[in-house]
Amino acid sequence: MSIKANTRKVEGVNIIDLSGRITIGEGTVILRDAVRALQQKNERHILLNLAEVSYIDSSGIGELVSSFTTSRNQGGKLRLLHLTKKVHDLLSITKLLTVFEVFDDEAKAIQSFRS
Amino acid sequence: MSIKANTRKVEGVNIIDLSGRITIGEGTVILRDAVRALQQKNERHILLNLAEVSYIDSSGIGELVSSFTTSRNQGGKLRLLHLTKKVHDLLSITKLLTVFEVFDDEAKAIQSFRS
Amino acid sequence: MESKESRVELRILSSLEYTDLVENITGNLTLLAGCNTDQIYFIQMAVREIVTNAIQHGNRFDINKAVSILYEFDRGRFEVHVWDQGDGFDLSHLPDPCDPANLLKSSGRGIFLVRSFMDDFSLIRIPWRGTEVRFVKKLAAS
Amino acid sequence: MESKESRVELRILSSLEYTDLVENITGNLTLLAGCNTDQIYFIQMAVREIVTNAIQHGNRFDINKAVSILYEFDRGRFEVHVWDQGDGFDLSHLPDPCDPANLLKSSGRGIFLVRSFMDDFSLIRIPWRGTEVRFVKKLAAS
Ligand SMILES: Nc1ncnc2c1ncn2[C@@H]1O[C@H](COP(=O)(O)OP(=O)(O)O)[C@@H](O)[C@H]1O
Ligand SMILES: Nc1ncnc2c1ncn2[C@@H]1O[C@H](COP(=O)(O)OP(=O)(O)O)[C@@H](O)[C@H]1O
Repeated sequence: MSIKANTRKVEGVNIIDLSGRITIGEGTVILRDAVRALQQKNERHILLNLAEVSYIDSSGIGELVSSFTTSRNQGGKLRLLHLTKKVHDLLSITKLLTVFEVFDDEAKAIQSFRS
Repeated sequence: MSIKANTRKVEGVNIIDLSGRITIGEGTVILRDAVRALQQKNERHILLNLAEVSYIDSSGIGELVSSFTTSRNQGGKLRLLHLTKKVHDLLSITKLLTVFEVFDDEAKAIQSFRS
Repeated sequence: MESKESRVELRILSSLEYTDLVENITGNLTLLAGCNTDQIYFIQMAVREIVTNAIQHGNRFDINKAVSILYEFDRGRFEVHVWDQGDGFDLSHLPDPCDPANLLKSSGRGIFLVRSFMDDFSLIRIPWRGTEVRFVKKLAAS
Repeated sequence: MESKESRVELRILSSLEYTDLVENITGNLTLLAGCNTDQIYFIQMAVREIVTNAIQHGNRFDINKAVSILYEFDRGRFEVHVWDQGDGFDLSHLPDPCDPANLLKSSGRGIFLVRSFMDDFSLIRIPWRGTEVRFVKKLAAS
């Protein structure tokens, strides 16, 4: 039922492929740990691939926001890739699409970190 | 979740292929109706194929027994084919294997009605 | 889930429409308790039989009467209590369904099966309130 | 199931271990109520958020306190009541998570989402007993 996070690096960008459910408890902890692991290595370009995220609750949304702000506070960038309809709708209704930079295309997302 | 009953006739024997769950309510009613439909047409050789019966509760077992006795009271024969392990164990523990004639082989079951 | 005890209570109205739901919930809880496939099957069957009895014999399908089910479990045991608001019955007077004289009866096997598959079974009449049936399945510490 | 009302009550202890179970049960009940896929998703989410709040903010994870969930539904509506044994809170004082000042907060979106997706939402403090949150999803007569 829960979440998996795999990190890979493509052209200097750290992509965390998330799959499963980002919910209170284990789900948010795994996301946080994956992001922190990168931040501790001073990796500043993080792309969260949410293509395989089937469900996110309000705590999961909160965790996306914390990841974003801790990243920004370190002078880094955290962006989102491949929102499912459900996740898109939740970020839209909570006005977070105005906060996150969101991409549908991995190559374009990677490119965006260059500028 | 519930049960299906299909009747076919092979060499004078009416085979009712049951599939699903024979449980209190709909499940037992469908079994009863299928058996009665044959009894009303004066069909006296009935073989219940339980191969696809995934679950039976105490009411379902009771319905098998009623079908057996109403059949016998009309001078007919009702036999069982292809018990799953679960159904076999339940009939064993309730001592009903001493009541029912049970077959593993359809041809042999059909043949048994000849004698 | 650790070895501390879990507890879930469920209350339904006296209609057989809820038996599949109760079976599903029981299935979820047995999984949570770490039961194996056989244990799940036996516990689901036991709950189904006893809840059916509570609806049918205890509350006589009176939709204004409730059936309550309490599940208590840890890694070592799965315990179930079922209450109805009926008058109860006397376990010691139940006919033995395996007695040759009863073999061809079309009912009377539910409690026998539950007692066969569960490790403990008891019945308490609670004056003016109803009947409680309790049973336990021991789970081998695996 | 006919259009008469169904009612199921569930009681759990104050631990997040039960949230998946509650979600499953909610799923079963929404199916029983004839909800469509979207309705099931929204109702499951609403129950999950409110039950999580009851465990977390209401009972503060005190395993000796219970969370009760009452489901009442027919073909026209799916209604849920959630009780905890905590002190409650004041809905009118909740910050708006969509206010630019709050957009970067890491919490405070649960009740907002539930209110967005449900047709009715209310909160009652029951003195000395706890808090009741109630919400309703209307089901189009399909
Ligand atoms: N909850 C109950 N309240 C009252 N009587 C009960 C209850 N459960 C069982 N009984 C009695 O015990 C009998 C045996 O029950 P059971 O073994 O389950 O078989 P069945 O339900 O097929 O009769 C029932 O016929 C009924 O008389
Ligand atoms: N059952 C409850 N008992 C007490 N306070 C609650 C309860 N539910 C919610 N609250 C309060 O309302 C606030 C907002 O809840 P919510 O919108 O779900 O966001 P979050 O749970 O992320 O804080 C909580 O932070 C808490 O202070």
